[in-house]
Amino acid sequence: MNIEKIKTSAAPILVMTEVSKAFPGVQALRRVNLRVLPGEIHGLVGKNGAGKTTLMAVLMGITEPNEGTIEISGKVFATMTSKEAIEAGIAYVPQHVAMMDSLTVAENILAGELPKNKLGFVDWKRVNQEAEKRLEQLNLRLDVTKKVEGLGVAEQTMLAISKALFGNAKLIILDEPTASLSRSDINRLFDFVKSLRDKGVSFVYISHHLEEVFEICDRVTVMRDGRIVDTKNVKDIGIPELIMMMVGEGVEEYTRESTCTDEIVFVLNNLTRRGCYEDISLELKKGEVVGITGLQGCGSEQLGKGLFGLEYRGVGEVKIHGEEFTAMRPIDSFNQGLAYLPQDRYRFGLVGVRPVRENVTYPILNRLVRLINLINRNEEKKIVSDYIKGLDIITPNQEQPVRLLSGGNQQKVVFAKLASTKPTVLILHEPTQGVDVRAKMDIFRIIDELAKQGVATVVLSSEIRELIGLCDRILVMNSGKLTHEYKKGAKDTTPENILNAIEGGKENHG
Amino acid sequence: MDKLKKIDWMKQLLDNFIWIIIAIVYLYFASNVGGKFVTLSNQFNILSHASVLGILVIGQAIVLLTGNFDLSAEGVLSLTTIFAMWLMVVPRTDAGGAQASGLMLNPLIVIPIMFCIGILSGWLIGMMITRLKMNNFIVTLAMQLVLRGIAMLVSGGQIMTGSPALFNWLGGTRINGFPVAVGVTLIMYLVVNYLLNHSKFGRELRAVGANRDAAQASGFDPKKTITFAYIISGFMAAFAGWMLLGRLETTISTLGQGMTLETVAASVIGGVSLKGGLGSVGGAFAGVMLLSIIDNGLNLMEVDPFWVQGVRGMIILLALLIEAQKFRYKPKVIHENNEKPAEKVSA
Amino acid sequence: MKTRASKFLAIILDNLIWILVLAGLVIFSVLSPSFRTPFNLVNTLSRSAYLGVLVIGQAFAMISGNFDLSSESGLGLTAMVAGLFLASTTNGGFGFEVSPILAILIMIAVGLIIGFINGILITRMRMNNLIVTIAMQMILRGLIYIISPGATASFFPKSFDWLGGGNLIKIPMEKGNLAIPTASIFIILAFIIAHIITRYTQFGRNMYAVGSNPVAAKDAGIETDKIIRIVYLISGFCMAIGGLLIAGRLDSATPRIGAGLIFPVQAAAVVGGVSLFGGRGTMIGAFGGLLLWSILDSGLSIMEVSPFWIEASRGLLLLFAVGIDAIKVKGMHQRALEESLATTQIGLKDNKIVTD
Amino acid sequence: MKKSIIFSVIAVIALLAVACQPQVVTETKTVVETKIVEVEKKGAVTIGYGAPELSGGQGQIMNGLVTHAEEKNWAVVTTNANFSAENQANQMDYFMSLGVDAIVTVPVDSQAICASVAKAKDAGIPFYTIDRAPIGCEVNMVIQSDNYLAGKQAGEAMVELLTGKYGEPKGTVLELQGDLGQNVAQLRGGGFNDVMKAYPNITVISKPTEWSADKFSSNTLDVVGSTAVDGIYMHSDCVGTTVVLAALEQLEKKFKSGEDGHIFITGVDGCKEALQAIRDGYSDEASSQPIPDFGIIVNWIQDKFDGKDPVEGEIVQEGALWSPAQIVKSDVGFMANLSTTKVTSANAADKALWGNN
Repeated sequence: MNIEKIKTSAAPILVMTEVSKAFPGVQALRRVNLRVLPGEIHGLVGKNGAGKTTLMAVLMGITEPNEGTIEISGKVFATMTSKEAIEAGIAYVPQHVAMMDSLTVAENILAGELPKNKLGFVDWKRVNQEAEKRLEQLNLRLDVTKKVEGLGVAEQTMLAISKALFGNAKLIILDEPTASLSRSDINRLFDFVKSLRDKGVSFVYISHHLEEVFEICDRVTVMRDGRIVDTKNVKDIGIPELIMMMVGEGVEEYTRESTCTDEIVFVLNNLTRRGCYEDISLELKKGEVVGITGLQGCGSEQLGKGLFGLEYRGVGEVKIHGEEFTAMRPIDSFNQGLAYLPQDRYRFGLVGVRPVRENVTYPILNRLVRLINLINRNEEKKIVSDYIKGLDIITPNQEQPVRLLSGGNQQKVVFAKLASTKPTVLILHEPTQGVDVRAKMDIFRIIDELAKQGVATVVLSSEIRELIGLCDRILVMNSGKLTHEYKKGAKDTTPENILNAIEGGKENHG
Repeated sequence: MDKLKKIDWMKQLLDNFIWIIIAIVYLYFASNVGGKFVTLSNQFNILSHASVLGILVIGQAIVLLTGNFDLSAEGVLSLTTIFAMWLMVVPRTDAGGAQASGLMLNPLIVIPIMFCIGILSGWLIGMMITRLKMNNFIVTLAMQLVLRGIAMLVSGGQIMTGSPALFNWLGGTRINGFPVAVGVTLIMYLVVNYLLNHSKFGRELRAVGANRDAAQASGFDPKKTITFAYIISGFMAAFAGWMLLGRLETTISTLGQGMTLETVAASVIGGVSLKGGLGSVGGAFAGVMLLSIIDNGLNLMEVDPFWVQGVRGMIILLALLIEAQKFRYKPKVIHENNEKPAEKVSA
Repeated sequence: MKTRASKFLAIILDNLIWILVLAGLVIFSVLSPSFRTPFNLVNTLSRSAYLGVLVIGQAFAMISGNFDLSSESGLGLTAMVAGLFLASTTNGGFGFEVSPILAILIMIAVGLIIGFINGILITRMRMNNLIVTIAMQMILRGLIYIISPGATASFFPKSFDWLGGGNLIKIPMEKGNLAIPTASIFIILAFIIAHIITRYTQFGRNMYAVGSNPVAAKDAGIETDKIIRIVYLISGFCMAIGGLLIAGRLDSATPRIGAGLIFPVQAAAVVGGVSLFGGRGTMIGAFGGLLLWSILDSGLSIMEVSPFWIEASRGLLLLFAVGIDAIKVKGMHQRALEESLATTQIGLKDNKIVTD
Repeated sequence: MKKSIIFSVIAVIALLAVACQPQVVTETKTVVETKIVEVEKKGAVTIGYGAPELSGGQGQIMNGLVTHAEEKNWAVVTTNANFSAENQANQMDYFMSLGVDAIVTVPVDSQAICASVAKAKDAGIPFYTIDRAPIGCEVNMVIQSDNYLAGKQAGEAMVELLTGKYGEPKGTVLELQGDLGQNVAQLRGGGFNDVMKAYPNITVISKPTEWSADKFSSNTLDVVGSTAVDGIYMHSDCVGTTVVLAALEQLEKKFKSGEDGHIFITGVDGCKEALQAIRDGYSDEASSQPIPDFGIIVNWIQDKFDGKDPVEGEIVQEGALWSPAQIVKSDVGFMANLSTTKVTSANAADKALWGNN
């Protein structure tokens, strides 16, 4: 407690007051208040879509808040450009590192501030020395003359972190920094971060790995549905408490009757892809809904894409209705009865500028085509209007470009598209991400409806509470392996246990 | 909803500004050039100028819909005409002209060969772009150079004259004053426009152009689509070659220089987006008409011909500007959930 | 194994240009005695000096991930403007007969204006750089015909021609004396300066950063748009210098000057290893591209290869270059993937490594 | 980085090494080699010929020169600038590096050629232009057909025809000009329009075509399609004839002479197509150039080698179509203007006309 007092007495380096941000159809941030003190490592936790990323985007000046103010070490901003943010001393190490691949490590480190000789020309000797010197402090050994494109993922991430650390930043945002680091790298990083903390640098540390949060953070703020639930001193709480805050009270409680039959329709047998997943074995019954959850980068995303044929699938056996599933391209997957709902619907789900009608019927055009591949418009219109009614998609008409619909309705359009292919197996990746509460409920109903029709569904999601309501089984994926299984209704099927399993996975594979 | 209507109207304006411009320009010339301009035969001239470019534009627009460029068309046009002549015409005795093959093939055989050349080059380009992931702009630019080079080799850089009447039927003949070429072009546009709006391929084109990843995830094969688009473009170029050669009865390897850019311009003016996925072949034709009217009008006004190219360039740039603005204009999104951010925040 | 092979390939590909240059030199020297005359060799560069300057401009644009296809007309326009100001009315000028210095300043001003407009349209109006510069190419060519109109302006003061057509020194040789053209020395200097700018100045490196990854560049606090605008200004400047060289060389400015030059410019840059994908390539490489181009040019013409073959071969060379570029980038992705997978512990029983 | 620098250095060194080689003919047996060897053995003359392009008459101009030169058993090295003044400048350099004894060229651009002329003067190589004269610099000699005369002939013919039609010289004439950047086009236009000036009732509509077939066509379609035109005069009937006739046919205005609605056609060059059209009665006049005869330049080149200069005055050669020709000393050097032949239905079949063989 007294520590708390001391900290608060010091002037906070960052104060965000009443910050709100709305995206089409989603209220991403709702009156967020956040204070970060100098010389603290401030954990920021919450499920996907809880608003962490948006909050940080606002802080970085990438997205403008609708309301609220940001105060950085005394300077108050209503809105700010990313340049201003950087000048104010904020540095961001993103989840997906953006680097200048074709340039050397040294240049990436010193980009924009290369040491020059008295003639004002870049002094390459000093560039490399300087870069090496800086990496030394991090006791990180890299060949600074190597091009970044020649580095591995782990090295690139560490380089990105180092870059931010070098940027004379006062407040460094680490977004899932350890996602692709080995345990020893993590320790090195943490030591360095702590040493900087003691020098007075502040960090915002975003992570799904709660035990890491407890390992390194001084205080932790929990977000849910775009709100700040609470900010606690880590000494005062434990993992279960934190998890309860993350998962929240049963706001969006939903449960469904199992429609699981005992006819096996979908079989995975030791499916393995280097660097992504291994020995994935799974049997799905007609009408069964199975959830797969895990940390980011646990391999579930690649599993979904691999099965659908958007990426390389790896080796192993896949069967639908006992027949070998050979599809290598999405179109074949559709034809062989497997449909996939991508997480990033703007990139993979929808053709934004084209109307709802076209988006729904893309995969089934072959069925609608009459002589010399002319499309039967009437039949098409009928199918689409059926889905618009059935899924109650809110759109002025069929010709509305989908990018003008709200998030929820866009998602429904994607569902309509998938459903129209009459799939045997449906793979849903974060189906409720970026949609509002009401649309969520609709989507659950749609999934239930499809299951009733006998579709075997796999839900890849980090929304544990939703999964519990939705799924007959929940599988936990850790570093590419399925490690735990929780049955519907079993008494050990609780958010806490599942989250522990997810966390627990970390030590098993370190 | 009322708002929505306004937005649509705004969009309509942006999409169809071309027709308004055409009207204005036409009236301007009609009033300033006077009688000469509005004669029936001159209307036919405007159309017949538009016909060759128009055919090329069909191909260009289709490629643009997939979000790519095709700068090779004029090369195809020149090569096909030269090669056709080489196959058809009687070899000359004097040293002045180009030497023909002496095969003196029947046009009915030659025309399909022309189409094959166009299709082949289209296929090659498609392969280079989709398989080797080469930059479409540069590939097609280089292809243009190669094709012209071959055309020069075949013709020795010479003018080739005297294509047979049967061959000239498409480009040359007029049925009581009305050029066959124009008729064919118009029909072509009606058909292609209908097909692109009602066929699966049309959907594919636009889907791939607008969002390649989503198109793939929706079960299309972007590589195939793009390649096929280029094949069509190649075919159209060959067809245009047939038409132009029919009109001139003469060809030279430099034939059609600068046409490709006009086709891009015409398409863009006609509302085809350079980012792919939006626009229609019909609109593109409007673009062609505009250019053709301007050429003809300025020509009859006895404007210094050197101005014509400059004026063209300005018009094209204007079109591009408007196109760019079209993408900046963000229509409003419908919110069906008007929940207040404030409500049910736990204090 | 596979990795090492692809690395080796990469090294070869990176220096391919110099291998080609040497090969070209040797082959033509063996085949044609008139190719290896000192006179021809010293002129090889001066002939393509104006091309070289455009290559520099193009390389700047491409390194920053853009294109400038307007340069060929830009060169024509600047040359024509200078011509009109320099030449007497009888020789197709305005008859101002201004001093060469002033004329050169005017050219540079014109070039900068062109570059400025390109830059604004691309960064402020967010227009496609390819299409903007192509349209600009048409407009400028039109402009040339409008101002000239259609006629040639010629007969400039010797001092104006000195850079493009003059000689620096004359070395007495047994058979007449060997004159070293100013242009051939100038172009080498120009490339050295360009190399210094791209390699040793903050701006140059920022340019690479922008071309390599605009997002990362922004994160590093680099004003990408500003960089691009400056790049186009430089390209405009190069047009003017190119115009100066060619006008001096011909001692006149014809309306057709530079038409179709964009092909060799692109080819030389790309063959020299400047990537179409931005962020890759050096001025030295581009210089190699220029060398190769002019060697082929003079070699083939001296050996009386049909000009039509030369035309076709240019196109093929360009295709070849673009192909190599594509392969390079592909191989780069492959290597990166292999290295990232090398560390993984997961799914080792799957030994396939697939890039998309 | 480093590697490429090293490489580049190597390349440059190689370049110098090659440059410093003594310039002797090695024994490697390639086409070029042998050719030059034998030329030198014969101790004969090598001429460099630079064609601006090879379409239409240019091919024949080249052949004419080559044949004349071979009669003297000289070697001719030919190049083609392909419409580009820059290329031509380069090719002139090649000739000088080849060390030819004389350069004959058809300038792409009459003014731009002067830079090369100056260089040749420094290198002490005599410089001749045929078919087109330079503007603004002096060469050893120019042989060209009298383009002004050609235009004049076409103009006079047009006047006759119009008078024949209306009884008095009046009407509208479409002039399809060439590339106004070249003095050829200027002269052909000048000769024609000077004739026309005398007849105020004749209106001339002039359209530049830069010699492009497409523009010949579109201009004909536009003008003839929209205004009543009595005659067409084209600066080059090589490019124009078929195109214009095709255009007229499309406008349904293609009639033989004598039929009413016939549009009079006159032109310069006298290409195969033009003569054919005259024989068929679609065209009326062509001012035929003595294209193959430009080759007679070799005689004066020979004189030059013998140290003789051309003499001013009229030269006549029996039976030659180009005769009589005027040799005049002009500011661009000695100029031999070979007269053009006025071809009408009367003499269109004459075998002596270059278009007929």
